[in-house]
Amino acid sequence: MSTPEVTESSLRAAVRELLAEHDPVRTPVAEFLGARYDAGLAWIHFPEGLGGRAAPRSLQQAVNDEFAAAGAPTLDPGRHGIGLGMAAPTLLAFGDAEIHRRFLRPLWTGEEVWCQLFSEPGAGSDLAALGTRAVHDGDSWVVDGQKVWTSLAHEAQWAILVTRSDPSVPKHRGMTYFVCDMTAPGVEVRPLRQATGEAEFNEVFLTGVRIPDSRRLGEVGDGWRVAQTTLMNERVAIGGSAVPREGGLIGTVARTWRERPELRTPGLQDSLLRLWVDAEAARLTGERLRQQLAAGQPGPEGSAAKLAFARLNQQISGLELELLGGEGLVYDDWTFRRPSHPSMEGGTPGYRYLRAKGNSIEGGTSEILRNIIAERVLGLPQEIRVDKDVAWKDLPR
Amino acid sequence: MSTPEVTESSLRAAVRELLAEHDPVRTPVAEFLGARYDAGLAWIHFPEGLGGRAAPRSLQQAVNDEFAAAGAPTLDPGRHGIGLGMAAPTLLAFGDAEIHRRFLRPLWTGEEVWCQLFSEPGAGSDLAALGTRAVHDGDSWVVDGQKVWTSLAHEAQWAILVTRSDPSVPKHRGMTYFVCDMTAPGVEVRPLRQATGEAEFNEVFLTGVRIPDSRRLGEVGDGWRVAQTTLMNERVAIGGSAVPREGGLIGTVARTWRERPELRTPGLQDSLLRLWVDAEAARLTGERLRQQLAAGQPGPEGSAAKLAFARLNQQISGLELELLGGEGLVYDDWTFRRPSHPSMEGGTPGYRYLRAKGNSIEGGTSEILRNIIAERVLGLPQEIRVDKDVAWKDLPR
Amino acid sequence: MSEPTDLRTDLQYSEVEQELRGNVRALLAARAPQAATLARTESEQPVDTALWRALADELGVTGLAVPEKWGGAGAGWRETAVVLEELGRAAAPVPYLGSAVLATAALLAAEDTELLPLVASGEVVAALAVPFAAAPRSPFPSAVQLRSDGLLHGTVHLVADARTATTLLVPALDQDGTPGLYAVRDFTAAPVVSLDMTRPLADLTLAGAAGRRIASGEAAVAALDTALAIGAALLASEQLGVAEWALETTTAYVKQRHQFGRPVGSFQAVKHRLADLWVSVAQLRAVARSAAGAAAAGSPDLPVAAALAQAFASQVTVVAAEEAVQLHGGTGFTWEHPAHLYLKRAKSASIALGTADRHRAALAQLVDLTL
Amino acid sequence: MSEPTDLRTDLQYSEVEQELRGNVRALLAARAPQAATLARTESEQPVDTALWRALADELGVTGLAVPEKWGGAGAGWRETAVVLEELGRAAAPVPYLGSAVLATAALLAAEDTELLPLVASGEVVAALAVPFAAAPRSPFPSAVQLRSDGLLHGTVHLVADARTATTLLVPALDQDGTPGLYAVRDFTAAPVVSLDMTRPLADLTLAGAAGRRIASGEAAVAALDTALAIGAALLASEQLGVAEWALETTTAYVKQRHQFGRPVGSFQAVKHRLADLWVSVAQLRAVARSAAGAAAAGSPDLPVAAALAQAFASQVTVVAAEEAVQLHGGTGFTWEHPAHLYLKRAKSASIALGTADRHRAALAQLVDLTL
Repeated sequence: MSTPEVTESSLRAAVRELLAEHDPVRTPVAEFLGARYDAGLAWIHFPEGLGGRAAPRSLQQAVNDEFAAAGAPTLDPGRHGIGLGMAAPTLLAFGDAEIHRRFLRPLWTGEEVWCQLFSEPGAGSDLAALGTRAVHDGDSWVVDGQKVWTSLAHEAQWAILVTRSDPSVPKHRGMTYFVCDMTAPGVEVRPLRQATGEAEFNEVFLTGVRIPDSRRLGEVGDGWRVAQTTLMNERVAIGGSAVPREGGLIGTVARTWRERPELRTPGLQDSLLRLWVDAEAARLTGERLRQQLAAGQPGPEGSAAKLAFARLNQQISGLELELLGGEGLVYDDWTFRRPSHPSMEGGTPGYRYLRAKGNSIEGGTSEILRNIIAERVLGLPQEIRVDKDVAWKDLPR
Repeated sequence: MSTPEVTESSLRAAVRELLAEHDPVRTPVAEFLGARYDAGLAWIHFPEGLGGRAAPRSLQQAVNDEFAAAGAPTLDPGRHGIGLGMAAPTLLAFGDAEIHRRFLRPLWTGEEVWCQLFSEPGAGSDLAALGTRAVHDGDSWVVDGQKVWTSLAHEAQWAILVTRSDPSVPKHRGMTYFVCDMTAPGVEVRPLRQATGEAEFNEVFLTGVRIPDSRRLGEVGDGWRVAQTTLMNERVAIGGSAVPREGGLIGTVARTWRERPELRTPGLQDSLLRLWVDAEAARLTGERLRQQLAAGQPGPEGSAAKLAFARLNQQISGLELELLGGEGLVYDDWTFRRPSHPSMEGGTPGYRYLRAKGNSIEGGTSEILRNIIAERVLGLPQEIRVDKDVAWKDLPR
Repeated sequence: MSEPTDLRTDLQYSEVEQELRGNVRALLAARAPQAATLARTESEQPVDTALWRALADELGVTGLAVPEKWGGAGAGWRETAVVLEELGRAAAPVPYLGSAVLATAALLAAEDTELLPLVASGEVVAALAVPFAAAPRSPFPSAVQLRSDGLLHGTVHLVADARTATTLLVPALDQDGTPGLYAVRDFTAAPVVSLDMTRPLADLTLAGAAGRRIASGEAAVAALDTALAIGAALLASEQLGVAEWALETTTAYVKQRHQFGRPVGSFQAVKHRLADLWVSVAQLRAVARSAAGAAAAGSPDLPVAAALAQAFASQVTVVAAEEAVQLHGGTGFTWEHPAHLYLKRAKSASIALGTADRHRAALAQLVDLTL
Repeated sequence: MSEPTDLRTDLQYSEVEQELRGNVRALLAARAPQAATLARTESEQPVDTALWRALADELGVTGLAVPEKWGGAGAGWRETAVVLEELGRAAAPVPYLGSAVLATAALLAAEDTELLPLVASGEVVAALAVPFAAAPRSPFPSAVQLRSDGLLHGTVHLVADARTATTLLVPALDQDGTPGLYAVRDFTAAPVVSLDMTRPLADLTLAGAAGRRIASGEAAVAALDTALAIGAALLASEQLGVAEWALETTTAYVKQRHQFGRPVGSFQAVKHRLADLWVSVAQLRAVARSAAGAAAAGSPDLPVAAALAQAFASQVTVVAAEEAVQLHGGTGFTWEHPAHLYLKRAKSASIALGTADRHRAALAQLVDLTL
């Protein structure tokens, strides 16, 4: 798969060469990242000319470490995670040369922001039920429908979009996948307010949006397979970075415990210790997963990590309010707002409690993750499917 | 439904009259109970001549209270519960006059013990999958098969038995229900040893057992409906008696806590208090159910009570071993034995821990009880059935 | 170990109670639909005073626990608990718990015949000036003092239902440290941004306020403690209503919501979770009825019943509301869907009048399971 | 707060470890099938001494943790942990934990070159004479005393793996109260009916026994504590094996067992429970690897890693064994099915070397979450 001459040391040398030519601190970010792309040191497993050098993926960490040690800039994952983690691998796998040329570089440099138009009000866990219609018209498509839970839709220039192109065949077979211009006429983005009072997400209404056929990814009707590539990359992305002990929410509550002796009771201590143990177990499991991935053995533990993370966040933030007692009865601000960087640790305890409720819904509900583990890892029988052989238009809703 | 002249006071008067004629303490038990039967004061809602007087069931408690106050004898529910609780209502509902005459009185007086031949190795939760064959032969039936988890089989004279009489129709339609003579040739009872080391239950092998057609209950092929009557009465029977606070296993552990201060830790205290709360909640719920039943409003809470009871017993007995620490590492005796009166409270902590594991399996698994609550109480859709329209003989096993 | 006074406490609902429930439910459905309640939380008037007047004038339920001779309906705490169930089920933004339960219980204990008729009629909304997190059997508060000027000075934080109250019942210490309970009309209530948007809290300031003493010494201590115990006992009924809403709404939703061509409620994992929740809610019903019964009977078992009720209700109701959010999927996490109102109510109520942890610790003392 | 020494502790299995696992698993499958183990529990020889000899002589795994210079295999505690995983998975009735872990760790700490080669070779089965429930960081035991006759006197209850031991390592106090650790060959071991039938306990009596002192004073205290900490850390690997058996056997069973015309494992509630269990077992694997790594490295983080391992493993493994019984239905409750052997092993192991509660209390001290 890889050219034999690519080794960790040759890569490190290439990085140092680039760093010598482009001061990582003084060069403007987009320019520096552009140079990194052009040197094939962006995604090293990508082809030459597209930010990579067809090198083994397992060597990426060494490249990243080398750049990090030099203080080189990286993109904010909150703003560019969808582009880097989900759009880029899909564009590479299913786009033609023109797509590659047009989109990968500005995505990598951060000049263009991406969002993901997948979920719909009627298609959440069951993404394949989606109903946003795409109708072929000349050498373009006309798209009508509604998407929901779209992060970054109000900041993005581009979207990856899955549509229903043929309602008369079973649902997995009639989908088509596009790159959608978020500035095109007919794209309307509305904030979606959530239980915390703020709106991290959006609803996106698509009304007669025209997309050239040249922006299609994969074959007509093959959108489900393309979307699976996107989602597989999402799951791999989770749980990838080393976390120190007490690195997550448990650290926040542990600090409160240490600083506020007046709040302590024997019963709450037992609850805190149980969660400390669970959090440390989850941390070590994430670390084991990280080591596995680094050793090139991606396992199914990604779903498990997300499941555990959601449950822990919910339990810990719930305990935090109980520990705080009366102080847990207050909130900071219900006013509608659009945070650009929602952060659990940065919020108030009440915010954390509410926001954590979304952790077991967003990016795959805990129920769906349990199905995945049961079926793909344990090999238990699939749910009885009543929707496999029914035309999408005839499905009960 | 009831003759207007039956009132609580007329019933109490009738009891007192009987007591005046039959000394409740000195009369032999079977004789006293026979007199109670003959006076129509056994099951007061049964017809006259069959131990009752067609009175409202809600007045039974007053009759029982009156007898209890006089110190009148009752049968041991461990030995006669199946007869009184399950066989009797089924015999009444589906037996003819000859069946009624032959069986109800000696069942009530305790002269004859009954057992229940329902579960099979391949038909546990899915009772309707049972395969014990009954073949019509002249004016009798020939039965072959194996039953399992049969309490009292080694002490019983009679059994209620469900068989497969027609394997060529879907499973719920080809069953037939009998009264089976446990002393008949071809009935072999073997003890079934369980995790505790003892054998409370039996396997029963039926080999060419002949049963007269006159001992059939209900129509040929209608055994499922008859069995439902039996099982409904089983569920009503559970949770029927008032329990004082700390009446169950929680009382045992609470006493250990009080008597053994050296075992106490803050963490174990929290666990104990949580279980104390849950146990008291379950107790009050049982009491509310008891009041509802007394007021003639049987609800679906019986399944809930059994679910809660099983979970509590398991959690409490588990905590007990942890509380005891090193002492929890020992057992009393693994020797094979056949207890006639297994009792959770009477055993050792290790016995309780192991025996409680059976609570969520015997008499309907907790999984089946959750299905019942979900479907019959909450009205959620039934599981997708793949076995409804398939002949029993063609079902996958 | 303490024993319940009467093993046969009636845990059912009487016909009168069921009729009362029907009336309250109908009124709330007509006057306090959830969309209006949600909109109200961001208005100038988060508390629905018109609804309060309707509960008082049309249904006469603000004085259920007050004897007729003192201007009430002469019913009792069991009937009051039924009203709370319905208010919880509607997440209704009215000061019922504060005025008709906490303040009324204090006034009844103090036998204050001056205020009782006004509070019973709903004409006066009263609030007990203690932090909403205060548990029964706590030390008598020292946040407010009666100074040498004969006036009350102090601040009480995070008081429930005080925003629309015109009269406070203030526990305060005089200069000798003697506890007293004072009726006060001169105070300021500063709104607090509250987690429970349908029961906004307030910080109260008494800057030299005249107070009428309605109880003193041991009587004041007892009145406050009884009020908190009855409040804790009856809050469980409000929590029951919240849990019932969560269970019923979620059950209805999963029957109708389809994914994978099937109702979500046909998936067994969902069914079993809702079955478990139904079991818990059925248990909470028995526990709440028992607690209301103990309050109604003035039972010596009230401290146990109240602690049990809060230890149990706080767990079950939070789980119910959390399951509602989860099983509604993304929908349940939106601002537009009412689930979050109930989640916030459930979590706040789990802290109100003492956390579950606090009540378990109380039980340890009461039933002799100490360390 | 203490920090793990090395954030990058290797939590994987090496190729050598996987090969070792394969060899042990094959031996156990051939020599210790579950039916034989079950039958053995009611025989005169509940411990399988032939299997022990095979582990020692054929695989050479009884001295994995002992350096080659002292007669061992010169591997370490990580490799020992892999053997424990397999022994747990087989519920094998051999004194490996007692001799190759607890006693060996004490001998290594005391650098007793006399006994180490004999124990490493498996020729001598040694046992650490402390109650099996003893946790690390406990006070030094006073059950045995060195009297003026220069001999050891005392009784130690419920000692694991002592039934077939020929040498004990006995913590004892001398007449000044100075702690010592003694090697003792003259003792009686009275069998105890044990909950875990595959690891029978014994009560030990030393009625004036000669002992060779292998450590004294602080060194004895440290040797005992290190042995218990390493024992607790490594027991988690045995527990992992038990949990893996439970998960895998149950998963296989529900695929094959049909009810309602479907595999039981096609019901979503069953699927989700097994998925949750799989998550827990995967976490336990990371925790157990971390603890074995800390033991192997002699890390200052060992006390935390060991307490974490026991606090976590004791919960997960018991749940795994309990789920195995439940999801096997009636079958799993029978004597003939091996599930009960694992249930008993899991519950006993959850108490062994300190309960989860005890280890959480230790963590509170170690990571500064005290009351």
